[in-house]
Amino acid sequence: MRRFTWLVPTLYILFLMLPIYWLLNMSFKTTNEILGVFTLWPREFTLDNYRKIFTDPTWYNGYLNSLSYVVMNTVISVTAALPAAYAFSRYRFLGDKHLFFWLLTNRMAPPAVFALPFFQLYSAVNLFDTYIAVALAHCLFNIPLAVWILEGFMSGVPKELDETAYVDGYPFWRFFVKIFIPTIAAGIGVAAFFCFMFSWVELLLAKTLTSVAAKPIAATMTRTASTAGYELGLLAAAGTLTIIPGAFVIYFVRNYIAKGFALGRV
Amino acid sequence: MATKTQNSRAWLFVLPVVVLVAFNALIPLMTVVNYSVQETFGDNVFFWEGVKWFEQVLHSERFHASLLRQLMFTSIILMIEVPLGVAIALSMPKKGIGVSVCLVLMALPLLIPWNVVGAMWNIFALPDIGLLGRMINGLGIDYNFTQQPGAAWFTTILMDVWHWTSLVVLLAYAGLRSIPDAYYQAAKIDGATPWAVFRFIQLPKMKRVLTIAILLRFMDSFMIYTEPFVLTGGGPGNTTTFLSIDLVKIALGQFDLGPAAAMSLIYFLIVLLLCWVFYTLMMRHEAQ
Amino acid sequence: MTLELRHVSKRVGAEMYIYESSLEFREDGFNILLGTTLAGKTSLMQLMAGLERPTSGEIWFGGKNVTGVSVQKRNVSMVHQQFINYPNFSVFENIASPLRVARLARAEIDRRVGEVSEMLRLTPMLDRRPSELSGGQQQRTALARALAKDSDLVLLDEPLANLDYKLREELRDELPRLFRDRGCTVVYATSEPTEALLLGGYTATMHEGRITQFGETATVYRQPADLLSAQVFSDPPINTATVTKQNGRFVLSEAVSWPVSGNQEALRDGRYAVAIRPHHVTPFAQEKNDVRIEGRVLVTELSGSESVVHFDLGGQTWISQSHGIHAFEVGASASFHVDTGQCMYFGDDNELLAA
Amino acid sequence: MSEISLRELRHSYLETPQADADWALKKMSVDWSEGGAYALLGPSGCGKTTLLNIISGLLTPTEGEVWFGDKNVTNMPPDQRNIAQVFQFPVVYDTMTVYENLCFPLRNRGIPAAEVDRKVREIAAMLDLDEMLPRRASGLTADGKQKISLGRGLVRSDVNVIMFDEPLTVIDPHLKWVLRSKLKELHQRIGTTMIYVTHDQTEALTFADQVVVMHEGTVVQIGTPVDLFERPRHTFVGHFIGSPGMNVLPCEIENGTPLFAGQPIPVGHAIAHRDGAERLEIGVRPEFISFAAEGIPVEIVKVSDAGRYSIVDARHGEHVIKLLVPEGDSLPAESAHIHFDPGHTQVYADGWMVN
Repeated sequence: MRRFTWLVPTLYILFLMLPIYWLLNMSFKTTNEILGVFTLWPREFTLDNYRKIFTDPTWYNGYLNSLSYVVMNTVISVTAALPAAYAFSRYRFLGDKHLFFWLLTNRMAPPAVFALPFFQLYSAVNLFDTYIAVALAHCLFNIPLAVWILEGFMSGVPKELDETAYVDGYPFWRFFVKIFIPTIAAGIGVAAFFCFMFSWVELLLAKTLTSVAAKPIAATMTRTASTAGYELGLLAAAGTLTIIPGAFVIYFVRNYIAKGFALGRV
Repeated sequence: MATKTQNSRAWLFVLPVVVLVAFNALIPLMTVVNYSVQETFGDNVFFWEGVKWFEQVLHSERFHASLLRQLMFTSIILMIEVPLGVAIALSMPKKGIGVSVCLVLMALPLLIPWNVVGAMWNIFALPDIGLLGRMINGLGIDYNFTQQPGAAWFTTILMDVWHWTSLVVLLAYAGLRSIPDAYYQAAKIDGATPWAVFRFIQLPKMKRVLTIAILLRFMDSFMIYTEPFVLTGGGPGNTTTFLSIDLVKIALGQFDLGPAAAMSLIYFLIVLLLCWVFYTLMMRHEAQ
Repeated sequence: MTLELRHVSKRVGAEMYIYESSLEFREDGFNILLGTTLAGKTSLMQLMAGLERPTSGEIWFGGKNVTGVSVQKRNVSMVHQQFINYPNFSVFENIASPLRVARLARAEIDRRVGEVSEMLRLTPMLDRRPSELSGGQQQRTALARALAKDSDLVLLDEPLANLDYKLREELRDELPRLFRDRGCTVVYATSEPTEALLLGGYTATMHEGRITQFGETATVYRQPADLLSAQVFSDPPINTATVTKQNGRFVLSEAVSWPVSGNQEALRDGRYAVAIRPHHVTPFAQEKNDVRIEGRVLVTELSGSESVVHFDLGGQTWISQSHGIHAFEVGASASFHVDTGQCMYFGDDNELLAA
Repeated sequence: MSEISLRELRHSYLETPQADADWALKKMSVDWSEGGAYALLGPSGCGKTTLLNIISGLLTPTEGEVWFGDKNVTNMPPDQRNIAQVFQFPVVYDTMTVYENLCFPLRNRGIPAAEVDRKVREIAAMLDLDEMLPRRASGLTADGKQKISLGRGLVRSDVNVIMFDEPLTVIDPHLKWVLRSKLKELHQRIGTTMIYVTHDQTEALTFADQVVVMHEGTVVQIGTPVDLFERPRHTFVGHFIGSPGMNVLPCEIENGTPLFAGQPIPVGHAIAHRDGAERLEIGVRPEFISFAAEGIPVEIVKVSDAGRYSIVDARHGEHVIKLLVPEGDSLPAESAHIHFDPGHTQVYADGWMVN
């Protein structure tokens, strides 16, 4: 029986790959072929869809916009989460437990509920349609996540390391930056990965908070789908391209991902 | 003093996080509360309405229907994804290159923007140009998710399983990896059956991560919006109109701000309450 | 510079970590804190280092009150039981780190690191990361960092506890030599009485957050102030029983009694606790002051050079430790000989009355 | 229960071992007799855990066979070998009560409920676990958990051998005594073959009737604690066992008598001159050296008071010789002469004892 255990993950991965293959397949087809005949692989292989995306500024700007706010959010989330996670893992202070729970509840707020108030809030502070607006908004659910993951990693570092450094004469911030952060580099990688991922896949808030200048790629796609009729090949190519950054990031942190989940408290 | 140090300055460390999250959480929440007790006819003119909207929403059959649909959807996907994820994690390779390959490929669906997931499945499942649609119809089953409620549910659930099972797999796998070899060796020596190993070693050790998995899947599926909206648009009819979709329809489509806000709050409170119950149960368990 | 604790105590929440204690440490030898795992050794060290503030009392160092001075400004070093090194630094950088923080000149840093790494035989691994070293080498690195800093106060918190037994022996031999003539106060925590004895110097016995005695190590060992100190400073555990003094004799049981001698004569008649170390209870006759007792054998442990026999004496477990091989059958009754000249007598408050 | 024999065993973790160093276990044949208490002693990395796992069946040896009585079990999985093993870190089934934990190995083997209950209660009584039986196993302290692991091994009456892999690592120092004695007592009561793996000589020597000393994948000596102590077959055994270890000093052989520092050292029997050997040494334990009116002239460099005895470091030329002086004996002035007990002085050629 042991001999066939590999079958389960293999079948599962096959199931995961099918829709992605279909997307990829379609992205290399012409619109005529997609709508005309049913084919398992492109008969009239074309790169036109991709060419269009890489030459049309409305398309490639969408990517750049998305990447910009995602990176911004990742940096903000991880930077803010680092000292907070340290406090949760090392100190006891008034209200620490409640604060932790409150932070987590923000992951539970349905974005659909808050879309409109968010629009009003960011319009009010004159940040509507800027990268920073989306980056800040995504902090709502990414910061709690980052705190949670980092706290897990930090709790794995013995408290005696901190003590040794203080005894050696390191002021807190110097210790934190020079010794502590490198020690939990893997945790930072994992936290950054998850922030990147959730910011990248989220659309509702990103779409609500932008109109032109900071419009994310995913929003560009929906608009295309509705206005330009069904340019399915183009849509498929754009969709395919959205998978790439994530795949790239996950490759770098693959060895730590399992660990990132196993640690951490609730 | 193995325990943590008492330190009131720790608040300074937490401050940036609190400010950032509070800015995003409290202000919009207050806005919603504000709307929920007022009536508007546009032009920023509001009238105090008290709990009228709450009563209206709580008695509305439409709300009941979408809440019921939501609960059904969430329970179904939990019942599928959790056991399936655990089963896959159990059969995954323990070491070697296979681990990396599995992890990277399995995490892929998690990294795709949610509307792309919806669009992708829409294309994939269409009866005329989609691979899945073609395959099912090829089996002699009449399948068209844009027309048949059953097919629409099936497709939505299949899409969610496709999208999120990997999260459970990753978590369960991480839990499994943290079990020291000595446990398996001891079980071997004690003559435990594979089922006993699962029941008494693997499952208890995975309990923590599985709770997290269930919690995350519960929250995310309860708040699901983008994917089913892009896939089915809530149709056919209202058959796949889940809470969030319904809410956005009311808030943006009909611009009924008051009822929408009241509904939002009720919705938020439901999620919060269920999570709180979950969290306290877990904390109590850990304290034991 | 001398380190002095003045009425220091530490409480966290409702829990008392250190009860009010006063102590003046010595510079002419190791100051050993001896006690079991939860005796409060680490807590006391954290107070001395300045990592924690005492709930009450003051800490004086070199004639100055340093109670509120932060750890960074105190010029102390500390070595923990776990091998603590900065994982992202090389061995060289690990040793040099306190000097870099103190902004010493590069040449001076090179000289000092070179010197201590030579002393601790770390010179060949200066370029490696701590994770590439064996446990013994990691702990040597931690010790080297403490030495290189040349601080006024060195705190060693069970530094050898996690090492293999032979390595422990080797380092224990080296340690007092390394810190000799450095003019610093060294405080060393351990849970092993033998280690305390071999390191010499001065010993403070600790029990559940209290310092029970402080003095020269050999003195504390041979003249415990009270029963607790004697128990803390005995491995294997010290044998205890209740005796009654009457008619010029100590009576343990109907069959066992021995005459009072020396300063014991001043004791009033009555009940006393008697304690005697296992190696003064032997399976063979003692040269002097021999008294025979009968016990039921529970376990015999033969270690090649000596025999350790656990036996039951009137409901209490006693231990006999002796040179040579003496095998006993489990459950059998056997006789042991007590050198009553080595007995210690304690009063109602468990304070030592006579020896 | 049956005798266990390892025949021509050899093991490597590599696919194609070539050099000598590729073998984690070098070729060995060892017999373990029924009902014996064995210790497997050696420093970390000497191959003792590998050997243990081969006996338990968690590992299949590259070469050679494992026999339990008259059955070749080399390729048999652990559950069919009827063995029990206690691991370094306690393994308990968290969700079960203490009682259920102890039942587990019996229930898995389909033993009738009444029999299970009787057996479990009997073992629980032996381990002082009776009161904890209804409690959840996850809430216990480390030593409580380790007792459960122990109990799971002991409940089965059919086991061929119980193996302990450094079982006291996580136990608090002052509790080690208790648990170690308990183990010894249990062995004396139930008489199952036990193999105890450790790097701590005290644990090994006090527990075992026969100690197997390993060094770099080889068994260097199997013997009683007395053998290891009085006649170490290899200088490694002499060094590793005993605290402090054996003094090993270079020597020459002349007319059948070893010479150290120009003085003949009587060893009780004649030694043939060895031309082939690269290294000739004499070994004598600190316990067997005494001060004498004449003998090897030495200078006393250090005296450490260990309570029951003092360790004296005496220097002759560039060699430091350690000797033990019992408590109360007087020490000579700075320069003195020492004498080696001829019955306990051995000659070693290239590390191995010369008969």
